[in-house]
Amino acid sequence: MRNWLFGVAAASLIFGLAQADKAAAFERVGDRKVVVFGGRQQIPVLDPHVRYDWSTRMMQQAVYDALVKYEGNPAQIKPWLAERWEMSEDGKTWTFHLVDNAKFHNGDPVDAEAIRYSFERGLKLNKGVAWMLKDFLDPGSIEVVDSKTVRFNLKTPYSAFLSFLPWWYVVNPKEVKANEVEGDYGQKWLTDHAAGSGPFKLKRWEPNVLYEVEAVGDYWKGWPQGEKNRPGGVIYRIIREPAVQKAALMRGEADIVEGLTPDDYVQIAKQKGIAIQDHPGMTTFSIKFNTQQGPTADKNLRKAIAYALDYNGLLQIYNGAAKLQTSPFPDAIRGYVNIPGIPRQDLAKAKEYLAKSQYPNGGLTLEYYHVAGLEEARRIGLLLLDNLAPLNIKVDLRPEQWPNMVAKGSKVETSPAMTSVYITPISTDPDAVAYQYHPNSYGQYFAMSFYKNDAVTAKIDEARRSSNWDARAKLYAEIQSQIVEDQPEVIGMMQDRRWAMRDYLKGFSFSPVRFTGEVDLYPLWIDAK
Amino acid sequence: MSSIDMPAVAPEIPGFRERHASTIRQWRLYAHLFAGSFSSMLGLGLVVLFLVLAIFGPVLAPYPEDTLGAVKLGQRLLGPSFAHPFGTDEMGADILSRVIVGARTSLWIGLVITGIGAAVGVPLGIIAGYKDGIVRAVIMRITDLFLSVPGLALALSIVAALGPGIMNCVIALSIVWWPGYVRLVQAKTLSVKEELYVESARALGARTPWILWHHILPNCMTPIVVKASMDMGMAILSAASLGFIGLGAKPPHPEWGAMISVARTYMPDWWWYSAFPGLAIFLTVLGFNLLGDGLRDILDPRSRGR
Amino acid sequence: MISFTFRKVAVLIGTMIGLAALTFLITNVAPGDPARLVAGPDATNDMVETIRVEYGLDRPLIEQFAIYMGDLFTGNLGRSIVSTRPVLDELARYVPATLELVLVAMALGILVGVPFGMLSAVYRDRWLDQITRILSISGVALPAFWFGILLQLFFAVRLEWLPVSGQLSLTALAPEPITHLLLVDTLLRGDFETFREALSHIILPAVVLSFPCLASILRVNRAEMIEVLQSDHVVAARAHGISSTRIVTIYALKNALLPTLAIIGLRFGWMLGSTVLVETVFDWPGIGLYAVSSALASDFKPVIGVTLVIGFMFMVTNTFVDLAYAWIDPRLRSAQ
Amino acid sequence: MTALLTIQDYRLDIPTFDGALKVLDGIDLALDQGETLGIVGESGCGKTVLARSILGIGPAKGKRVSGSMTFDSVELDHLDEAGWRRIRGVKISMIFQDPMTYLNPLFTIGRQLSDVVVAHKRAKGERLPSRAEQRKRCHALLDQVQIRDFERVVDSYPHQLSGGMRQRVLIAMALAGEPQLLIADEPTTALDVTIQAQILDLLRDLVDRLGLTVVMISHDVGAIAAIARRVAVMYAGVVVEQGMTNDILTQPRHPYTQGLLAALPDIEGGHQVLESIPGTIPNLIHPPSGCRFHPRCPRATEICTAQKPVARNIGADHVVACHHALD
Repeated sequence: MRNWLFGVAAASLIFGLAQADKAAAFERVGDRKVVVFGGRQQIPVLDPHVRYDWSTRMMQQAVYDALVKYEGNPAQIKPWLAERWEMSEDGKTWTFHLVDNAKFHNGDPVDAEAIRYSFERGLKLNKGVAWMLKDFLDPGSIEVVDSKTVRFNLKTPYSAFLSFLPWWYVVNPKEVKANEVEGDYGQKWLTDHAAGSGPFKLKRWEPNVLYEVEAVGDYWKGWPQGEKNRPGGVIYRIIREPAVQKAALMRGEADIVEGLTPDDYVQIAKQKGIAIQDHPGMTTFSIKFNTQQGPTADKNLRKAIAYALDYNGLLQIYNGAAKLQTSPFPDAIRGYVNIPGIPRQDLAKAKEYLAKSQYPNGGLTLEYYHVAGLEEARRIGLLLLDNLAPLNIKVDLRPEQWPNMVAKGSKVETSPAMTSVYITPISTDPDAVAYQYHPNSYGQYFAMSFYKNDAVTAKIDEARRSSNWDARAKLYAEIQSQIVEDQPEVIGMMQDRRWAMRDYLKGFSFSPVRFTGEVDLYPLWIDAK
Repeated sequence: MSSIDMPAVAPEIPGFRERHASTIRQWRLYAHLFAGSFSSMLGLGLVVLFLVLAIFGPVLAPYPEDTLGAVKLGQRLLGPSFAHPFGTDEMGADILSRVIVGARTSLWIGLVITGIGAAVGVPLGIIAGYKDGIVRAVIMRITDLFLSVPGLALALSIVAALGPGIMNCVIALSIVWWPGYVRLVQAKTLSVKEELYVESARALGARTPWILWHHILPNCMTPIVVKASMDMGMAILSAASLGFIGLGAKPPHPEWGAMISVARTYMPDWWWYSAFPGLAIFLTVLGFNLLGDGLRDILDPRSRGR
Repeated sequence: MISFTFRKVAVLIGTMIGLAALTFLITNVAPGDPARLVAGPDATNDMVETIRVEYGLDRPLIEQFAIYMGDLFTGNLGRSIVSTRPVLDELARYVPATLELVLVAMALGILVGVPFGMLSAVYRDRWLDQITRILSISGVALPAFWFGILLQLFFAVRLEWLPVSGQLSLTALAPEPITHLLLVDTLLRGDFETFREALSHIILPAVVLSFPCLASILRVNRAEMIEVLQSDHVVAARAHGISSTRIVTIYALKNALLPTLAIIGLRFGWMLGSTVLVETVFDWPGIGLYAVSSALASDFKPVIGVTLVIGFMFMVTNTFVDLAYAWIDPRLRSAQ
Repeated sequence: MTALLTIQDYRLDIPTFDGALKVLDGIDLALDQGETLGIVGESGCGKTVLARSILGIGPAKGKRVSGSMTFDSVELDHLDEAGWRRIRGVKISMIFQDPMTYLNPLFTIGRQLSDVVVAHKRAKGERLPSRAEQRKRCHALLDQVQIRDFERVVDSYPHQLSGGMRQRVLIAMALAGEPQLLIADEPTTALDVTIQAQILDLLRDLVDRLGLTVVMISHDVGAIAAIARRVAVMYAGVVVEQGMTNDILTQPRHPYTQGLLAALPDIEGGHQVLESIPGTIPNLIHPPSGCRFHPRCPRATEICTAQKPVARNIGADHVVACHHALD
């Protein structure tokens, strides 16, 4: 009887074991290799006029084209659907001439009407990218001159106009209209379908799992890596755990991953067959003070905190893969100037400023909000907590969900004393950064300081209307030094953009204007048998 | 007070041992049965160890400042060594110290959740068991509503709405914890209510609160004690689970679940970071479960083997 | 029987309504603003307002509640603000994956838990029993998320026996759905390669999910076996010369299965709750993962939807357990 | 001629937390082929433990301290699982007290009965019967215990039958293996009075017809008298008196037997039986010294507390263990 019973037990154990799964080197479709990107963030909505974030825009860039495209480091605007363009004398009229051979995936030509419709759609939906242009461009003010020429008539001159156009993707109006439901401009359909002209077209769309795009063999602009080398497609696979991302990369189940911890990059770089992409980025980290309410309305207190922070600690938290800011503007922004005397850790100075403040002996507790789950922000909070102890200032670390944090920061009454934010300027034009300090931005997450300096406001307004670069550059230099003086935030550092990838992945092209994590999938290819 | 007549002391009161002979025998029997079970003793040992850590934690921790958020970036992510038996974390803090001090947080979590659960659930259960009609119907309907969906799923939505943080975790888990006690106590009350001595007490005109306090509650104590012991562990585990999802304790407060939530990104190269807090959760929950299991074995005569 | 069914359905509907109301209120106590999240980091206030209006979030809470409850009766669970899709469609996509995972885990729990519970009872207080006892209590005490990562690192990363996560490897295509359960569909379509794929992917998450359930089943089955083995009819069967093996595996087991069934029903619901952890660790595209990612984005319509689905599945399971009870126990059958 | 069943100086302890229960204290019994022996005594006197020990299904924690049981020259105490399988049901069989709890509630009567039939065939090393044969055999067995509506009973579950029917089924099961020795443990106690008589009639009829060797256990002297030719009286784990039923009923020699018989009219209520004897059954962890009955015995003297009385022959086949046996 015992033997029999043990038999049952053994059988039930063996039941659980299946055959070993062999690790695949890389995925293939037919004889073409497929690039696998392992990312942590999902892509819920693909519609280019509704939503964007790094993962979404990476896919949008893959399946859609825009009039122009950012490429290279430093980022430059390259002609794309538009082969050339002109700006009128007064800076209010822009005319774009389209290439002849561009066509949508279904074969329709990309014509001026498609451009007009796409911009009108983006503005009318008033979602996603709309904010970039809606103050300057009315939906009805885009003219189709002829089938290959389109003209934009701005309300006021806007020097940064061109710098936003790479993010305005062009959809095929015929397809979108065919799939319109109750006048929704095809929003429902475009959520998980595409009507683009880009180098890839959608193949599989499994929300929360993976998104696969297939290379367009006869892409109108050709393939930079050559027809022979171009991949069969790209799979964007969602892998939420960094440990699993690493494992997938090591096993070759993913060819490139993003979002590992700083320590992971150091560790994984030592592995054979792994290459690290490490580039100075444009994303700034700062700790925004509420400059209008609470203790941090006191400029001397803000200065004291800024001088107490261990800036080298910031770099250490990133294992050195970061660069301290020397201005509120990131280095890659046009018109950036180095501001001398920007605060660095100096306890004597910190105490000096504290003594001048309304809290000469400290004895207060300040909240520090960060996005729940953002590791580095949490660690910087710990660092701050440690650094402010000598000033007898306590720090209350508050992890919070992003939407809730933004909601808090949208009103001056509820905006926390200190909030850590990462900001990636959407373009390389200085206005994209400077406008954060304009009262019109109040309510936005990057304006949680509720910074108010009328002189600065006036200069920002003046600079964005001027089309004379030299005049603008001078204004921006003044703006930068005034912001450092007013200390509406702890001006922190710019973290490097990093990806870990297999060394057989070629064609990686970095451009600082893209978001952290975002990669231009178009030139990638796999160089292996 | 002084006006109360003290009963005259009888000249020959039998000794304590004689008077309480049956009680003493009962307890000796419990002790004997308990000590005879390896797993129960293991549970007791683990729980005692946990309590010692919770009470004396800050004294025992080798680097107490590390539990308050000291930053020592020079010694980040060191492996286990003599100076740091459990290694150090990403801020250079000693993991052993944080695990030790984390015991107090966990004890607090377990006590509060179990305590609130019992404090709300037991009275409701007794009332639902003792009263008929609409009162019972209402209480049990609401209880069933809460029990119709797994607690963790419900707690998740509550914390998600309230926002992350240990306090919110505790609130959420307390909200989903009490119905279990209502069910347990209501069933027990229903059966005790029918017992002869309760019937006779009622016939003799005892008031309801008196009956509830003197007859019903003591009879419900055994299952409550067993459940509470198990729940201590499960509450700690649930809070750690929420911590893992990213809804747990806020830094620099050492809490095991939150530590793992951070540490999981450091797997597998810095295994010690997640291994030791994980082990601490595991052993604590194991301890309370073994203890509860052992208690049930000896307190519930039905399952007693001898 | 008809009144019995009717009562069940009435309770089900009542509970669903209660659950919907409960979760709706719970998730709306805090001032989370999902509209801001989906509007994007740079959106201006009026753009956020556009989205609020589109999703009715600008209306008073009581009105939102009335609308939601009204829609519920037409089977409309609202729209996810993150994905813009109807929650019902999304659930239809994610439920089968969860169901499959839970069913496999449950099968594992029963197939291991019942025999070991039996063995433990037969060899009571011997070493096998002591080890089983500690192991089974460990099963309940193990933090599922931690255990899952450990297994992942060991079996997938170190030994490379099993895939790390997901439901299928990247280029494997799921067959045309019949039942929407991957393992069943691949078999029905005769696609054994994909079946093997799917099986190797489901093992680790199923093991992690089944562990606490296995432990409970084992413990209950052991306790019941011990009681049944001491019962009169087992004594009688032994006296009549029926072999111990037959007594244990047929006579006593059937009796012990009744309480075990109850715990299986209970644990089924519990497992559905644990999917929020296990699916997160293993990137399993089911409702648990859906609930977590929605909750973290303050997107509450999906969270309510998942709660309703879990509650629904839980109640259906309990109905099945009731039926199984009657099937096993003739006394209940004739009582109806 | 050697006896079919011999029990010699059998002592059994059951260890508990408070100490060992000395349940059986030196039992000596012998039973010849074809004999019918009744064992009578109060509940808790150890008669059921004794009967079950014969079949190796005594208390799980019970420990034999000394003595032996031999059946048909087989040492019962040294049997393993396989050895028991050749005894249980086919050589020694048992009828139980409460037919409700002794039948498995989840299986049909037919299933349980044919399982027993199959088990016996296997134990005897014979060819296993086919389904039809099993059914035929079940039919015959139920017929033997005077169950006429075979078709209904065979597909019924225990709860669907009356107490008397269930007991008949249990008897049929016990007889299925054509055992040499039948142990009947309180076969009528749990039944209605009218049914009791029917079952006793059936049993007596079967004993006569099949020439069974029987050990019948009961606290009901009347039931014993109806079946058993010889009787043994047990008190607190000791056989105090044994002999021919007639002799003992008419001429009890042990004070305890006398008390037992004095209570005879009170046949229905098990517990009131011994009200005529003052005191209660002793604590078996610390049993009274000497004669275990002495604290309740009207004739007790000093010797009774000091010395355990030895069983002695006081007539033809009449043994008593008492220092002051009645005349």
